[in-house]
Amino acid sequence: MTETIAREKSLFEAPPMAEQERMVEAILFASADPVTVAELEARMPHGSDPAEALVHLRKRYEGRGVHVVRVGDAWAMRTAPDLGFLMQKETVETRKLSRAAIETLAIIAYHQPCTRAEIEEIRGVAVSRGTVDQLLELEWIRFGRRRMTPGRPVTYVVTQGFLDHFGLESARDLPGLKELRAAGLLDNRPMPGGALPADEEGEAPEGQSELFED
Amino acid sequence: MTETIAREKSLFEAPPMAEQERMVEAILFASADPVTVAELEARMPHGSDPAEALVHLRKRYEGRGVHVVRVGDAWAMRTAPDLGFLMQKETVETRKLSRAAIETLAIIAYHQPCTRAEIEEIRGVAVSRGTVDQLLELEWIRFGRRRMTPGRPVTYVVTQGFLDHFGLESARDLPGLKELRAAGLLDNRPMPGGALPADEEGEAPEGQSELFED
Amino acid sequence: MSEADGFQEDTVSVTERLAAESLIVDVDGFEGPLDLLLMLSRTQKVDLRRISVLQLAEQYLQFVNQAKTLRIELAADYLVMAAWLAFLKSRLLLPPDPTEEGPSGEELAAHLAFQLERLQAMREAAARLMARDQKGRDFFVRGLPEDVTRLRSVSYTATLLDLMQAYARIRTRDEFRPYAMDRDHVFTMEQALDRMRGLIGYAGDWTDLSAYLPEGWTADPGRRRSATAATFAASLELAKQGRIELRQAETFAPIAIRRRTQ
Repeated sequence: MTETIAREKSLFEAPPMAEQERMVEAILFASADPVTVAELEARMPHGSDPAEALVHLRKRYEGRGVHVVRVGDAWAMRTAPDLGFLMQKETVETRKLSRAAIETLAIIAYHQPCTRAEIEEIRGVAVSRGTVDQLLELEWIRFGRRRMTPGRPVTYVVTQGFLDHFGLESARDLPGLKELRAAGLLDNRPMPGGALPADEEGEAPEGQSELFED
Repeated sequence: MTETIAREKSLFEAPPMAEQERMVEAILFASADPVTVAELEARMPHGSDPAEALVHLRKRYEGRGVHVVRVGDAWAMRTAPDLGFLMQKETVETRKLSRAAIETLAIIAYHQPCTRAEIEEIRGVAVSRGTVDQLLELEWIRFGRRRMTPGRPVTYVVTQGFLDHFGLESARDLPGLKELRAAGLLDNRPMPGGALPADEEGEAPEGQSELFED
Repeated sequence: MSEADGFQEDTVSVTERLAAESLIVDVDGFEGPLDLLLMLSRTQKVDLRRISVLQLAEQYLQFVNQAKTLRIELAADYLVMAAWLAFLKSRLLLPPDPTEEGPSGEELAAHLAFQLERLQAMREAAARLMARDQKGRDFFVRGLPEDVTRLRSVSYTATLLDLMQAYARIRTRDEFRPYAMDRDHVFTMEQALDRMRGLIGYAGDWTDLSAYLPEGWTADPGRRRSATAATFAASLELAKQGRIELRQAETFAPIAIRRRTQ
């Protein structure tokens, strides 16, 4: 008898606020969509006050890794915005530079400062904007001084980043045609071992010395 | 220069523990599946100690509407089981498992790694293909290492998904496991003389002690 | 939990019916002989460890006999079990024969009791497992999981070698000729054949093969090698056609040819 009464009473008496807070917490956590106060009320035991429970819950999560946020007239739990970086997984993919890009880069390295027209003249084909942009983005080339010729074309030079990447002290250390030939690089075969004879004579490809003036 | 040093230092100095706790909270919160400590470590800043942060976090959520639970070597956040009644909306209707499937699952869990012949010996009947398939499909069991006995039979073990579904920290926490083992009911006792009920294996499954050893 | 309940209800109803009808022949309700034995053992109302296997064997055999009188076909494994239990019964009843090999009746009975106890234990474990709080029923996962977004960044690589080869390629484009087109130093067998066909008419006597090498192909070793090989191959071809004869005094000696006279 007393048991029945107790049970009936509990049916109509709202659970303590701490318990209501737990309930709101669990519902917000498990719901796929934001939940309105009315919906919370419908799901919680009779007499519950989800609005008040939300105030407590919101306070409890202040400064935590998860926040209680209002979405329109509903409520949801979300990870703290400053921790968004944890939700990202970075994958780095290495790709070989395209032939056009590497050729353009080589020409700039050997002939800097070098205009686009000069690159095109040496390669014998037009240089696409994307190729130059890619090299700029990789920070392997940068803009040099404008050429003092009609049209004042921009020039490109290689960067410190380029030298670092290729393990060069300066672009002058690049082997000249003679060394390339001696190293067998002028054959259309892959180079065995990759060993290059050091450029003892310091012979620069033609025109390079004047071009490296600055 | 000093700026570079400061930046590098921050790259290699772990954030304060309170901050690490927030990070673990955010990651576990965002994921429906358990997250391993190794995965946490990979996603958090260099030098972080997610294992310690988990200890703090778990304590923080004690008695809340949402708990931090251990699932094998991974961690997850789950609503408190006593609040399940609020969640009719989220309840997923699971396919009713046959009695054969439930028994087979229990036998695998308590005897793992367990061969089909062992399951059949315990149940006294052939295991239908559908039963094992159903458990594999639910991702509650998976293939373990082959038994090094003639015929090299495949073995079955329970998965992290199984532990997650039944709220078990590890297979060691299976209800009544200790008592069953103490009573010798998990021993593989071959039929004396090797007569009758299928005992093709005739060898004790050494794997089990391995798995349950602490 | 619900499964376990259902299962419990099943067993209760079967037990009740067993009690009511003393024995029912409902093989479909059992999962094999071991299941049936476990069911029958319940009528003894004792701990499985203290069960009378002899009594159980008799119950089982009685069950099988009844099934026979009712012309119910029993699955083979039920009959195998019946045969084995009959054997076990005889072992348990007869005094042990010291000359006989193999396990004693007591050992076999103990094992059967163990099997029954183990099956019972696994059933209880299964019921306890299903009675646990379950995901999606009693506790729940995050309703709105935030997927980890994958940032894909591409890092381009090029080696110094790539760079230099690229430059060399550009600067030497004019010199470059694909190898396959480079036939400057190759004298083909067809060429040699053409040449020799025109000449053998005059080769009435033995003549050294080297005399047939084309002009301009003897100085450079590479050219000479190619011309020699082609001319030799051509001479073999002509010999095969029966137009010339070949002769060599000894190994590595000069080869001589002459026109074949019919």
